[in-house]
Amino acid sequence: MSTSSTINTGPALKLPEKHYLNASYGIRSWLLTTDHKRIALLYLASVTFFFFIGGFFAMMIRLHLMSPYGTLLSADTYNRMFTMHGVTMVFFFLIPSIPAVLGNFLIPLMVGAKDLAFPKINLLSWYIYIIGGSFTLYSMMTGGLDTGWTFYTPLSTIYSNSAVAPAVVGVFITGFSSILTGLNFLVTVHTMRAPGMTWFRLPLFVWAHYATSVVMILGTPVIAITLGLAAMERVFGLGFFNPAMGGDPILFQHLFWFYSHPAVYIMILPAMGVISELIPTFARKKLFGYHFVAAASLAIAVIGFLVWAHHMFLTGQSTYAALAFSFLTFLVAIPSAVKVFNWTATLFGGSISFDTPMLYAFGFLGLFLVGGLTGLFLGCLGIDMHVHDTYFVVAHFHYIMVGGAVMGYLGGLHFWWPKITGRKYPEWLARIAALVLFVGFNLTFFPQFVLGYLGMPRRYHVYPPEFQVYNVMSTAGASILAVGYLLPMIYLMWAAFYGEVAGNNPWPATGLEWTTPSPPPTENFEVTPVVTWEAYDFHNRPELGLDVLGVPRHGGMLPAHGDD
Amino acid sequence: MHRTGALYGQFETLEQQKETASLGMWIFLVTEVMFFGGIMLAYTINRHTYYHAFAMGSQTLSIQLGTLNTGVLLASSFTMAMAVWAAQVGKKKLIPLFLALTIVLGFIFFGVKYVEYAQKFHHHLVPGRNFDIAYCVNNPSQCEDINAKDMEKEREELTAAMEADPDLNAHAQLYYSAYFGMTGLHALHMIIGAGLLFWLLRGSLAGRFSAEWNTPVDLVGLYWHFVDIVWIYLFPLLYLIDRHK
Amino acid sequence: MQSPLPFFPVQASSFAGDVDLLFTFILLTCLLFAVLVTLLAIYAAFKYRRTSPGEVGSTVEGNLPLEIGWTLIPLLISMVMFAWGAVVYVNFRTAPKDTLNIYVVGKQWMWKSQQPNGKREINELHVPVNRDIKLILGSEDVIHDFYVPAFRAKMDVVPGRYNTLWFRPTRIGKYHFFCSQYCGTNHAEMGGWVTVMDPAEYAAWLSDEAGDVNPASAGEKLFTQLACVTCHLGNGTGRAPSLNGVYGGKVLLADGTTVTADDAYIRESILQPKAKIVAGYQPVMPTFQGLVSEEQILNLTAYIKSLQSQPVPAKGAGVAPATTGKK
Amino acid sequence: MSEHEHSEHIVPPSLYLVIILTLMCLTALTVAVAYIDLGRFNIVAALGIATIKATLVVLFFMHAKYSPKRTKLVIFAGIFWLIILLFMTLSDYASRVDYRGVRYPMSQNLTLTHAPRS
Repeated sequence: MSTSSTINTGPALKLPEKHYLNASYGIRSWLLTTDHKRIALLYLASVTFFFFIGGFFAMMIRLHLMSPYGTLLSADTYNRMFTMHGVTMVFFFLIPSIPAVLGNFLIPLMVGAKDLAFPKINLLSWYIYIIGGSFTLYSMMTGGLDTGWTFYTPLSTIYSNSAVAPAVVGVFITGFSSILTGLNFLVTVHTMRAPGMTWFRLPLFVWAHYATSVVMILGTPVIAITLGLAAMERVFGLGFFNPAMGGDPILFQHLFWFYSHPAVYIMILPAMGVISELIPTFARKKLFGYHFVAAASLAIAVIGFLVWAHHMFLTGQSTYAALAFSFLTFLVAIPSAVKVFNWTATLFGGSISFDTPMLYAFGFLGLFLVGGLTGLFLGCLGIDMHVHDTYFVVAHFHYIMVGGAVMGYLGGLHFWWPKITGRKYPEWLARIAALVLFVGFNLTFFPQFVLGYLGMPRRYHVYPPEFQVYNVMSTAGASILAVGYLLPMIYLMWAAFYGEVAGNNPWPATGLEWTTPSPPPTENFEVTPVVTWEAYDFHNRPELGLDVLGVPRHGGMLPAHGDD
Repeated sequence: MHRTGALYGQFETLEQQKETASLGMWIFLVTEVMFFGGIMLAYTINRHTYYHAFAMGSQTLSIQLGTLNTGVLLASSFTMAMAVWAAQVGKKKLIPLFLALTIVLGFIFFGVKYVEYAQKFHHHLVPGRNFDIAYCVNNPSQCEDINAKDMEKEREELTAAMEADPDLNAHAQLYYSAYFGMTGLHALHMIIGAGLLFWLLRGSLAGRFSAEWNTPVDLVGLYWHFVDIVWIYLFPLLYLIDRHK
Repeated sequence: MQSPLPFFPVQASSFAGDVDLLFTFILLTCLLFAVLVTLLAIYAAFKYRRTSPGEVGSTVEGNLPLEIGWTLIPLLISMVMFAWGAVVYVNFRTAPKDTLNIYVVGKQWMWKSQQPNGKREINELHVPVNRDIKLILGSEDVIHDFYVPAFRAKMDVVPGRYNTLWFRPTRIGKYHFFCSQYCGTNHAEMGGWVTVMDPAEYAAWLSDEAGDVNPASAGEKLFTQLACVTCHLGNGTGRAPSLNGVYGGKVLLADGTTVTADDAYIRESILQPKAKIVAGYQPVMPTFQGLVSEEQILNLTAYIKSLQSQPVPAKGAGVAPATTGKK
Repeated sequence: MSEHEHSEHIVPPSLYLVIILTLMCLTALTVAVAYIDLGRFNIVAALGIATIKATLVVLFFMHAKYSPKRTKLVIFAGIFWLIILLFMTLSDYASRVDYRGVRYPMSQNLTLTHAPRS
């Protein structure tokens, strides 16, 4: 038994001779690839591109809001900025980020398959994404879009004179990319698992993606038809959402949120999946309550579909419907809480290290806690009547989507970067970046809770001067945050080419993906793996080279019922 | 991934491959259900709100053509099922025959649909500036394809509907929005289906499908039946509102 | 009194106290959970930090009672939050009986309000203190939202329908109101001030500036212009029912049901006259959809309302005891 | 690994023939029923017959009757979610008893409780 943390990584580590990155060369080999790992990298490049476009818009918004009098941008420009920020970040970054990059790369590896069930469809989904993205970019360059990312009618269908149609068509098209990704994941998890990989041996990352895929499959078609109808209404004069023809704008909101609320779970569930991998790995302990965490993912996916009209409490919706939707909203909070408790409990009795991915996991825990708990305020009818459509909402969903989903995404990227590229990133720089992100994020968004409760509505390009203090704080935080995002991009890129060679299993971790070389060969495994262990079991895996015979740690909280 | 015979590289066995493909198709069909679900919801709410306009709109459709098309499409579903059967039992000569029959029936459907659409254009029943639910009643000379008896009936119904809903013209446009939206979307699916059938036909003439390997026939069959099911619902929803009057 | 870093806005309506109290309750409960989880995580992170590179954690896998506990306890607490929130919200959505009604119309990008006596304002709203106020909200174009942070109350203003927002101001002063549903270019500038006044001052303010047109008299003019008067004769002998005393009463319809003649009913009757036919009359009235603006409908409504005190003719049709009629 | 619970089931053509004839009869029936005034049950009858027809197509033409449980779960999920979409949205429309504009006659006969009276 070795006592070094680089147990599997002797001094003379080398990359494998043949792996998916050098299996073939040239643009064609990338653009026509059906290898899920390469497609994941295509997605990585494209979502990063959209992330920085969206980030640019965010920066403009924050700079503009330093002053209450709106001196930097005109009203129209500002409206375009926040709309395009929302559209890019939601549809072109957050929704594809973890599933299409990490999920695509890892799900076949984690279940022990050679590829996803439908590799060509996987490639097709990337092309669809790119085509949808092109439409949206085209709309941005030809007049932009000023309807808000929610496309509320009749503003979007009749009154807006910006380039709504191409943007809507772009989002419509991209929806199919999301559907195909979800379809591929579902089928893969069902039919492509390696021998011995039973449902309850699956890593929770896979469970989370399974739940996410369910949401993608069942929700996305609805937004597609809704945006399709809205586009037809704008172009051909159909009337479903047009009050002048007897249509109902509230119907649009119902249909829109039927997808767009569950879409939040498309963003956060995969991040939860990442965290469920990071915490056991860096605490070297099975995840506390595996079955409950897996069930919580499914519960979130199902109950998440029953709460959409809590975005519409103040539209004149029926009071009875509002009561029902508020009730269900509180129900959906419970599985998230269960997950947080289980992650925290996992720490007890663990052997915790503070490698960068674990710092992101801690960051996620803190930020998701704030984001989740503030969701209770918004789901509560008596408070929503005050804070709805104010900065309170803005702060809340940024805590979930940025504090939660993006922290999870970055944590996952760091964690699997050695697997993806075969090389390590500079550890200390990465830890500093994680810290900068955490501080910058809180400074940016926490003041917005206060702003919201004070009554500053969202989507304002000018505001009463009494709100300025908090806005300046927020802008200051945003500049720190920007540094926090640039840093990882730079050093991860650097590490991909020049980083120290990582070895097959540098952390070490227990998943199947770590049993194959880094980077993996095109067919993932040299022989079909046979799984004989539970997820996150460090004790029965002698090949990890851990000190299982040393003094065992105590459970810490309560006696265990599942000792093995 | 490389392909060995009919087996794609990512799979271990043909059985696994077949199950995977079939599951994928079913999941895809579920997304289609939700896709049509959105427009069904818009239809339901508007039908409930503007019942008179929707009933009036329904009267202007030809129930004969609608029923004919329903029969044609059901028959095509039958021939499709037979094509799948022929593939399953390996009757290689029967596969292209049944596929061709399915295509022919599909095209009869298109033909009838074309007649109906053309009539609606002609009768100013396409949503937009020129929409006029009373066009034929006011300009009988322009609508000679409607016989005098039907025209008289339509005039009575229109008068009654106008009484009930003075904003009938706007609301009837909502009916026609639903009509063209739903049947258009359905027709789009049919066109895609027909394309797939041609592709299958080529494959079957080349003798590519056998009792051992017929997944494409099976999957396109599922898709075609789904399109049929959509029509099974569209028919009563669009053609049969308030016919008893 | 305003601190440089304020946290709560001024409380100026009867809702404000309720909402703030509920907010404080949820805030404290959440803080308790957040602090607990954070402290536990920090404690565990230090207590169980890795001490040797090959070290592994314990073999604990879970604990059923614990799982049940931390599912049920949050569930119970959240149900308290739900119920409390529901009480506040139902109160907010249920206007009391005797309210002072003010019409507010939103359009890109201004607010027009009209007091009961017809006094109009733009981007201003004057209300008396300690009186139940109900705003009847309509939109001429897109969806807006009328929001007064100091009252802790907002409501969307949706084209094609009326929403209402009621509140009871409790504190004299001037407060911001905003449009809080994004409505296009100048969304941020679509706001103004609510002035809460002493009732006496309010009364004085109301009777001030006689230049404003009374909506009832504007409505009366329209009533003649649009030829409503040719059928809706005051003595009940016309082709359409007399409108004297109709407002606020019950109307018997041809299908045997009754309906209350309120603003929504009148609006519907103008735009879709055949939707509800008064018993004893023929559906002969044409629709005025597209012929009258939202504002004109409000004026007509005000005029019909002013007929409330007029004598009801014997031949009124409709319900026997009630004052009835249908235009 | 995948559950090898079914080997391909082949439906005999005679059964297909029975099904298609039933479908044709049901089509005739639904047209006939449309000409009878059943009041509010017209729509129930129309959708009921359509559902029977759709079920026959799914079970036999699409072989769902002989498919693995997994397929049935997928079908069930699709129907269930469609019901969520329709039912929960309609619940809002059906229960809007607040101050209304001209829409939603489904609650037309409900008296507004707070008619303004100054």
